[in-house]
Amino acid sequence: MALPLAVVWSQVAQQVTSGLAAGAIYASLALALVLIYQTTNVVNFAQGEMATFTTYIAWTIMNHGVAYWPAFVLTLLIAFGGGVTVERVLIRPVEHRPELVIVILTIGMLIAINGLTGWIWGPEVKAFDSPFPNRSVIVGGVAISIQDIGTFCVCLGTVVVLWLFFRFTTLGLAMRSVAFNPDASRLMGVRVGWMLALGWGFAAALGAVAGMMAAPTVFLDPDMMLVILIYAFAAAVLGGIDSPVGAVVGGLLLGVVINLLGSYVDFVGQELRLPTALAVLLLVLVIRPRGLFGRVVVRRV
Amino acid sequence: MNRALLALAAVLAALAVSIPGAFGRTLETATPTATPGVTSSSITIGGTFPLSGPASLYAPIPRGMEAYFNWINSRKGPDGRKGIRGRQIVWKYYDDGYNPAQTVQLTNKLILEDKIFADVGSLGTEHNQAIRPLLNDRKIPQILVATGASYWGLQHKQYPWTIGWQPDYIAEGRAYGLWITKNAANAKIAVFYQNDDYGKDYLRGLKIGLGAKKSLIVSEQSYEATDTSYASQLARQKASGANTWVLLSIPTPTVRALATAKALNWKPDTIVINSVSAIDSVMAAVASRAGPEYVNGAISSGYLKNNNNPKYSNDPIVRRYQALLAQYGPSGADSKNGFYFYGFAKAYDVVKLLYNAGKNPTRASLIKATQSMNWVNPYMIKGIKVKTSKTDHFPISQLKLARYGNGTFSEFGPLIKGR
Amino acid sequence: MALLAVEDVTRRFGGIVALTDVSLALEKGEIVGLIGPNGAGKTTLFNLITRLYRPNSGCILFDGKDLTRTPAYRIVRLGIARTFQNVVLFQNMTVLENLLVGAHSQLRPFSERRGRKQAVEMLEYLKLGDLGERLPGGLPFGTLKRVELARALVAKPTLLLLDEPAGGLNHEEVGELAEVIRRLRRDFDLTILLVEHHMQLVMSVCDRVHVLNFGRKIAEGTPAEVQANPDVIEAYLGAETVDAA
Amino acid sequence: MRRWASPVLQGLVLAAAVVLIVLLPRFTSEFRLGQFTYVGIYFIALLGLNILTGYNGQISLGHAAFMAIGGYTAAILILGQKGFELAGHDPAQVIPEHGMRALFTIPIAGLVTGVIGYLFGLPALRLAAVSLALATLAVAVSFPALAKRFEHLTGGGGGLSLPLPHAPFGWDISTPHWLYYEAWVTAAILFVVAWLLVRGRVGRAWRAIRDGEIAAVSSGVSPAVYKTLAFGISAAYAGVAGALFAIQVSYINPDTFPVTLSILLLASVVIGGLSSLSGVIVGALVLEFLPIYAQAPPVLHLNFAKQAGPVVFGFVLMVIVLLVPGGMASLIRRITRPLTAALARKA
Repeated sequence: MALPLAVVWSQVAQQVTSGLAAGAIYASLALALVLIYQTTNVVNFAQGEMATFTTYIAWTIMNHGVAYWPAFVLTLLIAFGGGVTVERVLIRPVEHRPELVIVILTIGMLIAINGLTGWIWGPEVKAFDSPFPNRSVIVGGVAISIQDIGTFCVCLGTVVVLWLFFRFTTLGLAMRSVAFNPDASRLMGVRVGWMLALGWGFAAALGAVAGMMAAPTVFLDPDMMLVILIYAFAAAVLGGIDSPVGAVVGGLLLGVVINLLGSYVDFVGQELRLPTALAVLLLVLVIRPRGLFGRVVVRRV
Repeated sequence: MNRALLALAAVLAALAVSIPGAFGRTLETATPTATPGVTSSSITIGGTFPLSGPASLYAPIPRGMEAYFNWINSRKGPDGRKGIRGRQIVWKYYDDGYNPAQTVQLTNKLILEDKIFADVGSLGTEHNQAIRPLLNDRKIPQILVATGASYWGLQHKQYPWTIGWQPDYIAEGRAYGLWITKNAANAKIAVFYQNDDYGKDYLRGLKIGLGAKKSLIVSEQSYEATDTSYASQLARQKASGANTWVLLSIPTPTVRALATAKALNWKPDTIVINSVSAIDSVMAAVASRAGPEYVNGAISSGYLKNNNNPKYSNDPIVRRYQALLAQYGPSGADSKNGFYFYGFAKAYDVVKLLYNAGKNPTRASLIKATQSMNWVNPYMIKGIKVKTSKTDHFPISQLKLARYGNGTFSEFGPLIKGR
Repeated sequence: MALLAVEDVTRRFGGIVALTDVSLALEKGEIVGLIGPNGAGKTTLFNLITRLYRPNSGCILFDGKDLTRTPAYRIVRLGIARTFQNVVLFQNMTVLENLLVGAHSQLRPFSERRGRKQAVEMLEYLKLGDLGERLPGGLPFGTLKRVELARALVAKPTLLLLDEPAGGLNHEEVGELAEVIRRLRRDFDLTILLVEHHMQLVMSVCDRVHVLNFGRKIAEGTPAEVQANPDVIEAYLGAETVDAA
Repeated sequence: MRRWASPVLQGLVLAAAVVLIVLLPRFTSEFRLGQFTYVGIYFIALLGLNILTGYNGQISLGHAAFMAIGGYTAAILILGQKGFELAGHDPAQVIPEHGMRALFTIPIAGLVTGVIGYLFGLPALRLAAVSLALATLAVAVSFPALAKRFEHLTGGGGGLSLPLPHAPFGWDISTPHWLYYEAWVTAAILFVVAWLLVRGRVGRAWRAIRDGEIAAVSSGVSPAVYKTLAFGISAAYAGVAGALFAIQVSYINPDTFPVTLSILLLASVVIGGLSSLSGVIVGALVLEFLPIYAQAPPVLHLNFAKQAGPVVFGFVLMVIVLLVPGGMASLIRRITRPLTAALARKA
């Protein structure tokens, strides 16, 4: 705190920048959570593990000599198929059961997929390729890594694509209508079941994007998404669990706040920054239960 | 109803797995002798390891030991008999998922159900600490534990049935401190450490080594298991103007930290990496993201031969290790993985100790053997001696510094005495 | 003094005004009807009285006590019990247990036996005697409505709010219902406020009727007076045409 | 479809269970006895979690943290000031002296954890189901960092070693037997307490809130009072379980109550059967035995995949959720119903 002002400001900027980079990853996975929640009202605890699993698939594909972008697209397709399958096989049968039951089911998936990943690919940490170079550009004394810029752009790009999709395509409109009122949609001829499956498919693909964006910096490890999922969950709830924009804002905010807390609040320091951030988050929720961008749900009696 | 039947089948299958064990009584096997775990034809030892979960990286260690014991059991020893003086080694190891509570429970299983003669090489500082009182209470040897905490050797008086193996973290940290004072006298040091006893032991050792030059440390930053990004800490270390960076972290965080520092455009002149993470495959992961030039020249230390180093590719011991692992190890075992090699190195000393425990080994005779270790373990760097005495309870206390380059760590400089 | 006095109550949801300056009063022992087309705000008024909603302005006095600051769960303790338009029973609890929840405010620790006895008596009273151990799922709708009524009654209210008790009942059952409502007043010394679409029922049991339309009170009086009121006829005819469209 | 055939049968089954639990130590090895002690401990934790989740419909992904609070409370009391002084800053030091008798720390641990749980339940009131899951998860995730921060009390990451347990008051009973009975007597008491709570006015209020909060409110049930009460009681159960756990393991550090334990606890409640007190025993058995035997199946002697444990656990969990909606308790009931019905006819 006693540092000269100039130094402090460039450092603050550095902390904010790297916070945004980490936040972009939370945001990507949070988006996936929100997507599933929006269409099916399920919080998918296995989202992170599904992402890890698909990232390992991407790694395997690339290991067989496929270039990055073809492997990327192929992985998205596989993830999409996987998501659709999961919905049709596992989620469909419990669709009408209480929320808790579905939560437990996804927890079962979390445990099983996590174990499976370690079993298939082993626990050794692996490097994961990235289309972005691991260099940085210096802007006003702040080092910004190109990987981070790339991640950030991919994250924002995803949001824009999603927004366009839901706004302007028939399929997107159908999915929104299902989320809003499944019964009415069914009457209007929308195939509700398939829309839900598509929701899972898209979410799985989004998760794969998050995994592939995270892996170059956190490296490939069977547990790489366990903690990120908690951040993503927090981001989604903070932003409003039904708001894609909220998820992104929540993720970025979380990344930045955690960095600033760790660096500039002495009592918190690096060791208490996560608990403190979560406590602040809960406080926000207590004051504003629907999150920052969530819809007001009028309690119907 | 069909679904119920299916479910019933699934559940019965699960119970079939657990119930017979739950209600079965342990039968006495073979002819009992005075010492549990030792029969005329076998000697049972066991340990706990993280085979799944966050630390499953270490899973090859018990498997490497298993391969070595398998070989011992099938070859004819110096006395012309297989195994240890004609006794087959029975090696039991369980997955504690790196949870000390599980370690305690599984160790009870080893003691009460598997009737082990000794607990050998169990992994993890807290995990060994959790089982130390109960093993000592029952006077069961807890030997060659796989952790570098210093108190295995220091607290011999209170816990005479426990002994460590590898050089302790304080000794290793001290070696780095000494090296820095000699080779980079005007260093500005940033330390990045794991916020627990492991990291703090290292840090303490480093400061002991630095001695009066402790003030060279300009930045100390820690990380938690729940951190997904270290950019915040590392940006501050960069801003501190440090040119020497000491990483006291386990493998995955080490890899992340190095890549993140590169991304932040921070290139310290000297990078020191603790031996736990100084693994060629780990460094290769860093090199592929941060570029080999970033990590070339990194300093670490070791006491085992680096089986990956081309220098050792014709070493008869390394060659034999590869052959034995292929023959006796788990299928598909990658001999490049240094943890198998670690397992072999440890198993070598275990066999020595079991042999030295005498014709009719007892737990007391085994512990006595651990107090007079004095031999050269061929898996270790030349010159290092495994040596203990009634007053020295640190089997391995020498190490050598190593430098990273050309994709591998190569030892250099003289042998350093850790204590 | 009126037992219940609603005074100038307004309630908005976002931009929509559900009730505007509504006032009404109930004297002890009265059966009062509350009618109006769909969306007139009848159920909203119930929810305001039972404090599931809080009014934006105005006040609600019960026995001289202002309810607007009373938490919702205390309402029943003050003596107001209700039923719901769509029948809200606890699906995973037996009929008897549903009643025992209804008697929650009456039960003290260790009064379980007495509570059960009263609940069983109430079931007998409403001819539900053999259903105590059944779960609500699968019971006919008319029966469920009576279970819900029983649950409200075991709370020993002085004011009972019935939300469309005749909804979903057949002709014969409705006839029976009128008798039940009158009997309830007599046997339990009740005051009853009744939301209903079934005009015949309203006209036959109510002492007085209030009419709501688009959140405003447009008429009040005896059943005969209200029936003759041109505004009411207009409102209902308008509603009919909307319904028909 | 909800009950055992009759109270008489219910009583008989309960009596049989008690006899089995009392006599078990005669028929089982020392190690098994230890395992059944853990079953008793998990039984208590799961009872508490089932009160919260099964009966009151509130999700908790943080019960391991409540267990940890109970465990640390017991550990700190057992060590006492003198124990800490002897341990100094080196948690691995021998601790020959200690403060309070282990047995007495158990109710205190329950009380402390219960109060903390109750306080946590207050803000939790305002949280919807999803947010509550996050909030409880946040507690579990944050606990290790907090334990490390207050190192002078908790021993930090190195944890606290407790004196090896033994029977108090000079009672002539072997340690494993003592621990077993200590856990199960506590479990029995808490089972009866849970049973009394659940079947009476309080339990009905909990279930009413779970099934329909608005109707419950209109019946005079205060969600605030009963939800926080459920949190408090549930946490107290977890605290007692945590204390017993710490005594049994005689070691505690943040890793002994990991986040995964929270998740496994919730999973076990579902496996046993939500809002079924008898199902809890199945959940406790699964929680104790499945992870250990999944890695070394004693029947099959398959040693090929020691890391398969979590995979097996995950799949069993999914299968049960998918195929047995009411958990194992409902399955058992379904199987035994014809039998009990036949018995009832004869009687």
